[in-house]
Amino acid sequence: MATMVQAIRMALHVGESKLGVTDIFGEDVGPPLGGVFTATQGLETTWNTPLDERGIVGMAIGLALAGRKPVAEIQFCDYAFNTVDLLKIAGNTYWSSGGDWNVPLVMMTPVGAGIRGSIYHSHSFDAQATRIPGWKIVMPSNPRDAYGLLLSAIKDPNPVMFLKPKALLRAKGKPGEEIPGEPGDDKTLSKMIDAPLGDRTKWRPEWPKLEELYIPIGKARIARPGTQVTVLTYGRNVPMCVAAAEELAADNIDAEIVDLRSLHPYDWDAIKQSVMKTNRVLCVNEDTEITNFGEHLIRRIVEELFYELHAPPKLLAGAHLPGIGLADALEHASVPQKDGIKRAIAELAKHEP
Amino acid sequence: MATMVQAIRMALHVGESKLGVTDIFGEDVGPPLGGVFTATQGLETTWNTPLDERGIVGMAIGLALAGRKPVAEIQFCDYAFNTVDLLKIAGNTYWSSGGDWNVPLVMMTPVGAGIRGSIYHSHSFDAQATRIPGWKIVMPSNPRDAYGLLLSAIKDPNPVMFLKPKALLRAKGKPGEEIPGEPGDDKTLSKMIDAPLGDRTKWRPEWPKLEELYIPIGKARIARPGTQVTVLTYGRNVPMCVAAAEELAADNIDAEIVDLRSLHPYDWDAIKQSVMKTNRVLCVNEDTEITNFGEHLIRRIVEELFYELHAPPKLLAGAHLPGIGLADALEHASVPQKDGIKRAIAELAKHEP
Amino acid sequence: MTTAPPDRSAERSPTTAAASGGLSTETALRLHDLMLRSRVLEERLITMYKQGDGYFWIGGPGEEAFNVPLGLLVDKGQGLDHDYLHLHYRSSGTLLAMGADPIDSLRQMKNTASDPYSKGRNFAGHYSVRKWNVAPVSSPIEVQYSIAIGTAQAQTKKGTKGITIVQGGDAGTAEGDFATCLVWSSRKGRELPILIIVTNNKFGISTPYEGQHGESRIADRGKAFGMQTATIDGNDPETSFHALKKAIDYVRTERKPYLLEAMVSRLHGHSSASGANFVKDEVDCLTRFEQRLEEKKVLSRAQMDEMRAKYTQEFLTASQKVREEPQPKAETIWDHVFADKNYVGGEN
Amino acid sequence: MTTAPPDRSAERSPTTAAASGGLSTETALRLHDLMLRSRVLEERLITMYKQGDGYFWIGGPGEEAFNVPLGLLVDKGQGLDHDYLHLHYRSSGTLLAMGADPIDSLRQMKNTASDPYSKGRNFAGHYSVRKWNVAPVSSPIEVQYSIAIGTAQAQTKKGTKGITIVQGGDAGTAEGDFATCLVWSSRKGRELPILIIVTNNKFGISTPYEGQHGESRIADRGKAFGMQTATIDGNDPETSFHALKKAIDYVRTERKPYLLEAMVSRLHGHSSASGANFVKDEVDCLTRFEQRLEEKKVLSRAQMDEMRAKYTQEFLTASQKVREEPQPKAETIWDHVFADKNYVGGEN
Ligand SMILES: Cc1ncc(C[n+]2csc(CCOP(=O)(O)OP(=O)(O)O)c2C)c(N)n1
Ligand SMILES: Cc1ncc(C[n+]2csc(CCOP(=O)(O)OP(=O)(O)O)c2C)c(N)n1
Ligand SMILES: [Mg+2]
Ligand SMILES: [Mg+2]
Repeated sequence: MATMVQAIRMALHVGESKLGVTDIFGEDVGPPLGGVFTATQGLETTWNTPLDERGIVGMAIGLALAGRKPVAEIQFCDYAFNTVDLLKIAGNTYWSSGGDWNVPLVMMTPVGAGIRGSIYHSHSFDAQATRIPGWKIVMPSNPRDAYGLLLSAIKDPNPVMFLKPKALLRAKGKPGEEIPGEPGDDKTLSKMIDAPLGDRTKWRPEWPKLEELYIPIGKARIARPGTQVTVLTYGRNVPMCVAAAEELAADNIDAEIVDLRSLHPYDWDAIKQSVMKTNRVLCVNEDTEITNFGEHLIRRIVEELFYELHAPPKLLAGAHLPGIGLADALEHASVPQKDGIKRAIAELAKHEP
Repeated sequence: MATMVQAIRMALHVGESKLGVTDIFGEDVGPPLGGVFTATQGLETTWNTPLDERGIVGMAIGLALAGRKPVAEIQFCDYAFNTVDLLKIAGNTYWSSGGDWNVPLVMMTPVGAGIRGSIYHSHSFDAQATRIPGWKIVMPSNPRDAYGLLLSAIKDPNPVMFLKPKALLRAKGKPGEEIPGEPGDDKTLSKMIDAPLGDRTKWRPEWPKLEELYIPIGKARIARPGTQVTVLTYGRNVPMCVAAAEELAADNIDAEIVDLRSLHPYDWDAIKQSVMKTNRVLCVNEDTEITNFGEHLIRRIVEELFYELHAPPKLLAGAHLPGIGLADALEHASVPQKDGIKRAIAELAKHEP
Repeated sequence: MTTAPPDRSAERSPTTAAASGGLSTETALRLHDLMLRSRVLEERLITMYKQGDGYFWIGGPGEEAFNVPLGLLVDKGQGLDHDYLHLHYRSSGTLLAMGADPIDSLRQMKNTASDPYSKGRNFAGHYSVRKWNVAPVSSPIEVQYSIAIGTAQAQTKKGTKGITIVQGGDAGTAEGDFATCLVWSSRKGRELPILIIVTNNKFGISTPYEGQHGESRIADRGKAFGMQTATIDGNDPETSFHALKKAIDYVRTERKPYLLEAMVSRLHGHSSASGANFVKDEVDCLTRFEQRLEEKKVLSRAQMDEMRAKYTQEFLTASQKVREEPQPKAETIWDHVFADKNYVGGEN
Repeated sequence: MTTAPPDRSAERSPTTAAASGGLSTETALRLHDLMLRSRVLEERLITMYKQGDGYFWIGGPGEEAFNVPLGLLVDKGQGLDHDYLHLHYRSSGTLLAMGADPIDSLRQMKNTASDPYSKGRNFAGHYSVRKWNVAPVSSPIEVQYSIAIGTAQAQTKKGTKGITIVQGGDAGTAEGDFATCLVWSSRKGRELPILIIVTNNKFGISTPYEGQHGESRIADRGKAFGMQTATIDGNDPETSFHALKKAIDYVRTERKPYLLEAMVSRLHGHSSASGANFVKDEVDCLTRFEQRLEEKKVLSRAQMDEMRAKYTQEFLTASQKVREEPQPKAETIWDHVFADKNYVGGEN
């Protein structure tokens, strides 16, 4: 089964061979490296940019205006914060011009903690991203969703941000999460599409016969059905929440894990349906906890579903700190971990109204 | 009585003459203009920067590291979004260096709508600012608070963001909101400290004998006491909410308006006390409503005070749109207005649990 | 009011004798007509502002001698085969020269629903014309320089004859985006077909050029990058015409960047925020050009006065019309948040 | 392990005869000692990474011939009267030359609570030494160039002899912050006393210099701003020493910017992310310098081997010690969010 990074690479291949992707670019995105996480190895339209994130975003906007279909990468989302004004422009151009110019670009960037990335390779971007109107924002939690969401992002006529959960990039899909067309065997796939170590000048990938798969933007996925507590999450926290829920099942606590997949627009129907069923909500994400996207979800839930709630809704998010420290204990204490998630779910489940 | 912009100017005068402020700078901050809103006229340490917000923030950080006390202006907060990474550095340097280097700077910037500023002179910055740990953030709603908060900001050894509510800059204080030392008569004050039209090369201000006044960072103010609904707000929305509450008083609806003044750290004690009394909460601000600071407040309130609430807490904020349009109807429909605030308070007050 | 797009054949092959320096009489007349029209248009916009028919004015009086030739020389059209324009908020001369209907500027000033550039959302002078490759003017200074490299890159890849033109002010070159444009457009072996224009009026709002620049000439910044550069008197339409022609031809043919700095005037101050009153101590390119035309007997003072009166009346009438046009409705704020089709990609 | 700060008198007044080109024997020996020490330190850090005693390595092997002289020539101290340093993550040579204790680098590598630079929070090579005006190294590329103008401005205003020194890589000059530094430091009549260094190793991670630059020399970008500039062989300690001395003297005396580009090597690739293995096809400044010292009979191969063995052992022992030191506790994440005193302002 493909890893998430292979899934992304395959989606980009489909993008450039079938869906009109013309430029895949960013720092170290082209040969010889093919991206710091190998997401862009072996593709046809990749190129290396100058070390200038503002140029990368500007270039993407310009290419999009010119009717091309760019996929731009910011090497780590930690380095996208000098481009927020340009991201806002990408998001407001269609609106500001009264519907004259749409801006069909995809920006992808690795996000989140979990790899001991220290202060500048551990940032989340979901809260910042959801503050930029005019963008669609997606974040997969498994290879198949990564593939299907990226294809949808490429097809969309609007700017779409594709947030790559760094800690899951090397994780494989579970049975049932196959990418249509990928060879069954991991080693076969790796041989076909992973660049060899050493000299790569003569290497060419051999792409499997992939089928198109579109995960619609705006549709959540029930990662684990349950009846007692709704957990709203995405990205790296999804497998963590599922694992927490599985462990709690032994204690007869039955949590439903909703993988939002799209942060904007998000799937309000799915959220509402789950909350109406469980009457208890936990939001889990890694971004810092003041002015956090999970707080938006909670606000909307209390505004619209207040009387459905049998317990105070809860947020488990990153500590409100200037950074994530390198040492194990520091990183652990800064972003949600499985144990904390278990505790929070259990508390909610046991809460007596 | 001084206007808010005069109050800011007087605070900066006290800052540079008594509190060690060494550099007040930004685009058009120095002579001849003294700021696009006249906030920096007649001061001693002002200077004009190149048109480069990144340079302005970088300069401020560097001056601060060198032990000086800079007050940097970003001409409109709309133009601060290309500096978010640098603002993050200002906020994380003390923490990242393990307590080695603090960064004592003040950044001030006009925020908000209300002057038909169209897409790029109507932005709010409160949500963005509260997402940058390591900063203190204040926002006055009247001249006296502006004066006292700015003096506290200058004294603070940390980066402090002073958000100037654009639409209130020319508004005068109400009785009881005097700045200690200001002359009683508006015309006298204007003659003393407002630069004349035309040639200013020979003009020097005559500063009143001002006393120091420190509004502590982190302390809210009850702008209007009330018993039935708590309204948590700041900046431009404070007078609007007070006016709404006054009008509602005729209908026997008694709202308490809490002017937060400090957004970080914010006055949780005051919030809690008010909510425990009224059991109903409305948050009002102008920033876009997804991942909004008011959502943080609501999240914390539901987490900690769920069973105190007799009605679903509500947020009244800016529409989640890429911009604020120029035409009256567009601006009006994009950010909270008095009528909408009245309606929201009334609904909360009348809500039957 | 509909205005036929200007006849452009004359400028391309100047056959008639030079009437004003190196310009053919036809070109000189065409330039004058458009310069005058844009001046009168800006005056009308300022009047509208002063009379409360708009909240803010910013525009290009003082840049006509440069901006009008630019509009005439552009290869106008839609898509990669034509030129892309990334302009700033002083570009009405360029737009009129390209054939924009002046009433649309009044509509944007009055923020009517009929404003074709932004539907009553944006300030005056914030043009957007997709059918002519005029990218939306956006208020933040200098970002157009980071965006323009993208349309130029698209043109390189497709191998068209189209080029990209980006324009902004002097003070704005302090932003990193200006450097981004220089860096990305000059990469060896990957040069972009882009004309980088700086309209230097020696001011950024209230801040004079002096004291803010280490460069004697902004254009010099291109030299380290191996770029062709020039600094010209942008107050002279003839100089501007020829310099622009040379620069555009170079970029179109060589597919390489060119940095052109034009010294211009700011005749009504920065914007309505600084009063928008006429500033006497700057060169007025229109007055100077009219004097020359009079001296060379191309036009008489009376003829020019008559033209001015005609345009003044035309725009007054137009502004009265615009005043009656409906304002956008509140609920339209929700229009155009997301596109349902890829318009720039050719869908319709 | 405590290391006495290096004796610096020798470098200031080179009295003895030139042992290696234009350097006194004492200086040559001092440089060699420090270059070797920093090389062995980096090797130890890489070994630590490879053995799992750290999560990430980045550092300066290949830059010693430039960075060591820089550390020796700096006016070290606290406050405006001394030099401010805004370095990047390859600066261990500079820090060791200034007298930093190498064990502290191991502590940061191992992210121990005792790490004096960041308390176990930041990656290796991210120095911060307020008592020596070494501003915190921050991972984002190039931001130090926008920040450095502030310390330089403070020095101008106070009229001290202190200067500001900022350093970063070649690829990073594409960021707008590099241009910000050039613009702000060269304003006519407002020049800043700043030495702007670019350490050009011809790579940004995997991306070669070629194809990313229109400038033949990065230093040329200073010329339009009227700056003194130079591009030097940073692999040669003698050249580096003299070029740095000249540049620092100029900035200190003239109170004006100077842009210095040093060509250096990247001997272990970009970082541990690219394997951190020794790269054979780059010039090794240490090998080259040692050959010269041997030829000139300043040091014998045996002596140098012995020194290397000694330092290797010293740092191995140090790393064993560091391995025993406690990791930061979880609750320390809340330390140092806000300062209670203005330390940089002199409070204590
Ligand atoms: C990024 C940004 N910062 C600040 C402003 C506010 N502002 C508007 S125009 C202007 C001066 C621009 O000067 P220049 O670039 O020389 O252009 P000019 O207006 O003189 O044509 C400033 C500071 C802005 N619009 N955008
Ligand atoms: C703003 C920013 N963008 C991207 C990165 C990721 N990154 C780390 S080092 C590096 C290459 C730097 O190259 P250069 O400036 O030449 O310095 P060198 O490492 O070669 O000394 C990149 C892209 C970063 N740290 N900061
Ligand atoms: Mg200008
Ligand atoms: Mg490099």
